[in-house]
Amino acid sequence: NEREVEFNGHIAEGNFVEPADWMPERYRKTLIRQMSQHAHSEVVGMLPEGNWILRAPTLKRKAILIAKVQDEAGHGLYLYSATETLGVDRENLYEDLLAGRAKYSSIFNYPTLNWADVGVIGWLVDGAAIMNQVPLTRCSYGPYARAMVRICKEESFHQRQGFDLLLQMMQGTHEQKEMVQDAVNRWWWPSLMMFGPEDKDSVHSDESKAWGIKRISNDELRQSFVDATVPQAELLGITLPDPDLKWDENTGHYRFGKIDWDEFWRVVSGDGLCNRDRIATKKAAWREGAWVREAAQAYARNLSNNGGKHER
Amino acid sequence: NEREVEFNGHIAEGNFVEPADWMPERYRKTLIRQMSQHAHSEVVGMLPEGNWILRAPTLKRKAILIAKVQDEAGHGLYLYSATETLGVDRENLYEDLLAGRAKYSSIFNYPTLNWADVGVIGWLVDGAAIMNQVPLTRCSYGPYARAMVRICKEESFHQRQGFDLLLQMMQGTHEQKEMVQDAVNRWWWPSLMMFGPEDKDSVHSDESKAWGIKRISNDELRQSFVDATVPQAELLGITLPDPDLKWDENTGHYRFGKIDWDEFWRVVSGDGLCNRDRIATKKAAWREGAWVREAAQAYARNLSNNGGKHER
Amino acid sequence: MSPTDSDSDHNKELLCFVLRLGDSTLIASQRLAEWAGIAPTLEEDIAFANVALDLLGQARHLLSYASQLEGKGQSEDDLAFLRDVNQFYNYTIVEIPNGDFAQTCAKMYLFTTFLMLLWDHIARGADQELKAIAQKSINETKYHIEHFGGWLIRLGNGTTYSADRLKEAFEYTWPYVSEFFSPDPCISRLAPTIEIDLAVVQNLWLEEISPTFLAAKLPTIEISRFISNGKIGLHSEHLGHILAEMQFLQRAYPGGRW
Amino acid sequence: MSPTDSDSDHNKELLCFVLRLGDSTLIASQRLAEWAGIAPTLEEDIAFANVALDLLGQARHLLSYASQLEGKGQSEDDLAFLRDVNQFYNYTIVEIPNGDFAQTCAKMYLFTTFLMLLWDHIARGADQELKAIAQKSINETKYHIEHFGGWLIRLGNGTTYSADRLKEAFEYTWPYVSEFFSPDPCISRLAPTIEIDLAVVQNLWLEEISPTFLAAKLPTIEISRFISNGKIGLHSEHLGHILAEMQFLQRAYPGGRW
Repeated sequence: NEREVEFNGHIAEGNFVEPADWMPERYRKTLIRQMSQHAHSEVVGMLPEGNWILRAPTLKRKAILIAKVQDEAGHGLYLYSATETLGVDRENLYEDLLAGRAKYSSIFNYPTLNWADVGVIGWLVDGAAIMNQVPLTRCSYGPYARAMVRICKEESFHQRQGFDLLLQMMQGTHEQKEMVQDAVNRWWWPSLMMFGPEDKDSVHSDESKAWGIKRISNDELRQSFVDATVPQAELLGITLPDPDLKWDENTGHYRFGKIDWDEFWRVVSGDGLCNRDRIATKKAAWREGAWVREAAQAYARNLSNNGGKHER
Repeated sequence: NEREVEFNGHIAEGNFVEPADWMPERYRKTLIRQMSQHAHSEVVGMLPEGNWILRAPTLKRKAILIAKVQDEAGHGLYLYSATETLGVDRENLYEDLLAGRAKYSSIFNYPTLNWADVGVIGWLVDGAAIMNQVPLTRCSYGPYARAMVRICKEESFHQRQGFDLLLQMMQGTHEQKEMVQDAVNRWWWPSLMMFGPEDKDSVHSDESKAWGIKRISNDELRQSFVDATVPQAELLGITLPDPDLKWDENTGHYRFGKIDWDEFWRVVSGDGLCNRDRIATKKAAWREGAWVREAAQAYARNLSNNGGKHER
Repeated sequence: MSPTDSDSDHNKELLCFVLRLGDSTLIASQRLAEWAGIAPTLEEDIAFANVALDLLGQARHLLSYASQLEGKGQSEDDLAFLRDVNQFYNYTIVEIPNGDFAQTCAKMYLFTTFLMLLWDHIARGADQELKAIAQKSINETKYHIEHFGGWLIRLGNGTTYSADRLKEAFEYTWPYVSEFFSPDPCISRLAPTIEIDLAVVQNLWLEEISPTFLAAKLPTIEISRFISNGKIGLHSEHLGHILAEMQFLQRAYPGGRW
Repeated sequence: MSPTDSDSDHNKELLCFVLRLGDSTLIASQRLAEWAGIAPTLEEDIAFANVALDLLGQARHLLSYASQLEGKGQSEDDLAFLRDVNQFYNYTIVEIPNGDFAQTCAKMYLFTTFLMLLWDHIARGADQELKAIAQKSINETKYHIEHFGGWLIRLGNGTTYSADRLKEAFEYTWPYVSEFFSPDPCISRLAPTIEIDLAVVQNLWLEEISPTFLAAKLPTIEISRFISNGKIGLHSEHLGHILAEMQFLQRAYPGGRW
């Protein structure tokens, strides 16, 4: 296929693909899947952190957390909009999520159980997300790449705030330090799983690489994350829950223990502690908001029928 | 009317009227109104105290409070049953309550705002209720009188528990003593209002007295309550919020200040702080329980149609 | 009375007023934040968070100022997290349950339109600190009014169902409005620093809401005889539950660094 | 290992088990008490309060015994009101939301039928203190099973609507059952004092519930792959909210007399 060859050449030269450009159907499908999944993750990700807004321990932290959850809604919105440039409809995408036909990041199927979880999500989860997403700022699809630039900037900000929260707590009482350690114990391994299966078990990757959608492999990203995070953990004064974690002089990387891929697949396939609750919460909200959305649509219709004036 | 004369004579001799006996229509109506109002009060009364079950400060107090709220449901049940002996249907009576056609004791339209309120309700509100109800154990209508015997026994028990709760708190921290005083400040005057309008403004009373439904006047009951309560307040070490309260050597009673009857009427007529919430809570519960009651009825019907066996 | 006494008396009234505003904005923000992640649309998730943040920002300024007036070395957090129900002075309307979307919009509209009039008066007053807070808050509050008022109009002119929900929401929230205008020793003693005549404010407020009510097809109702009293520390049963959740960490882990 | 070490190790396992039971009955009671005054009938208000009281009574015996085993001079109240989420060891099923009446009955039926089997085993065990608690609790639990089981049958054979609600309730609550039978270091180390073989218990339990499931027209389902872990202190997000409310007074007013 000549067009496809040309398309691949265009990408290989480092050019962006824009919505009006011709693209192979599989490229489009792959992007829709990945981008909408990313959008869903932002939207579901509001719940575990939202769970602590009402209990934030200071007004400043409450403000930071509300702003963060708001940013996530914003990211969801850009990403849905960017996905819509590929000729799909946001509402349909969202209904795929609610019906269990679309995935979101499995990390949000773990519960937030103490206040330090909010910090650890910023530090580790957002940290891993950034590691995954920075390469996407050079992704071949223009709207996605541009959304990623903005999102990565905000995510770094969130990561620093999370780290700062933990740093504060580590200077606090004995109980607070225990909270931080407890949160790290629970989130460390799931964060490593955020990079997806090991390269040997990973599907989609080759084609995505060729298209510039996926530039760095899961295992490479995971290794970079570990290398970047271990010194931060030392700075914090917490212990990462991996007895096999150690510096390897030869490779210049940290070696780490075996990931429990059974757990990964169990959570991905719907049996994580919060999968049911997350979707149930979003479904209930969507159902209970239906009459509001209908009213807004009806109002907009009436308004345009009446030339911009509502009846009195 | 000969029957009525005979009826009045029967009562005057101190006899009970039983459900099968002939009775004047007004006697029946008066009793239905008073008894169902009493039942409604028990049932609405579960809410202000129920508001603290989940926050009770010790497991022992939590158990006492659950048991008390359960007793109130039990009282509601006896009283509805006793009222049904007058040829009315409990469900209709209850719907009168929900529709705002029937009253309940106005005292339950005040909010419970701190834990000491639970003690003060036991001490003052149950105390006033007992004062009102003990004469009813000698009421001319048998089923009502007998229900009252049992209820008064349990109410005295509740009153002692309430007083004990306050006594404990008064031996506690400064903040706890302040809570008790705050609660007493809020509940004292409404408790005095529980005896109803002053005798000069009271309707129904004369006929009720003749029928042995109301044996002692509002003002007399109120005075007895004040006389009984002031020494208890001293024992507790709290101040009753009435600068005019003082012992009167001549009458052998405590004199007390002017009751704010405007407030009384405002609350009676629906504008107390909790009137709306109380009825809204009960309405929502009744509405949300409808399918359960229907299911139970359908099941009972099926069962009797199938000779006691449900289909498999 | 010595000048110092009079100063400290005035401080007391001002403190009461500043706490009233601080607590009202704080609890309104806390209630709005209950919507996090479950609003009817993503846009509304963002908008509600926006308003919650603005109100929280106002609350922080106000509570910081209150702690300064109080002069006991308490922080904004001490005031937010270590007072119990009867030491909160918010208007009751901000503590009542969110209910559905219509009820939330209704109570927020009623509250923010009133708040705006207070900011206006404060901005013309002589207390410099409070004036600065008011000036910053006026634009925010304008946006809040527009946002919630816009929803009232949309719901009132949307579907029959939404119009009904809106009417129900008003039946529930409206009675709490009378507290805005009921006799208020704290406000009446603010003069001459800040002059607020509640009878005038009531009229201004009724004028302010009237076009929106008309556009939302809401009946104009008389100020209710029902009077709530959160502003003097006598609350509904709802506030205790809000505080139990909001204050948990500070209560459970005293002396922590957050 | 010296005899004393072994004793203290055994104590630790026993403590873990007693806390598990104490926390499970406590939280189950707390959740049931949320129904106070709002059950579908007055009779059910009474019945739910009854069960809540029984469970609370059991919890008090168990937590008192736990504090004795712990030997740190803590009271039942210290254990109930001063531990945070990760120190609670209840089965997750008791902390999930009540939902509607069907969901409450479903989770309570699933929990109490399992609890009964634990009581049975404890009653045949060698720990005298726990044995006494079990013997007292067995009759209570029998009544609870009958009560909630009776409702399952009524709802399953009532109206189409009630049967649907019941099925939905089971879809939501059933996955939490697998925690009863998942590997359990605490239970496995109780032998020989108390011998509980969870594989046996699982079969007994499935037999126990099967006639009621049949009568309630509920499909028999396989034990889910989903595994919650409240019993080892890893909870759902719900427990934190329960504790914030439950512990408020003790946290806010330390050193009080109640």
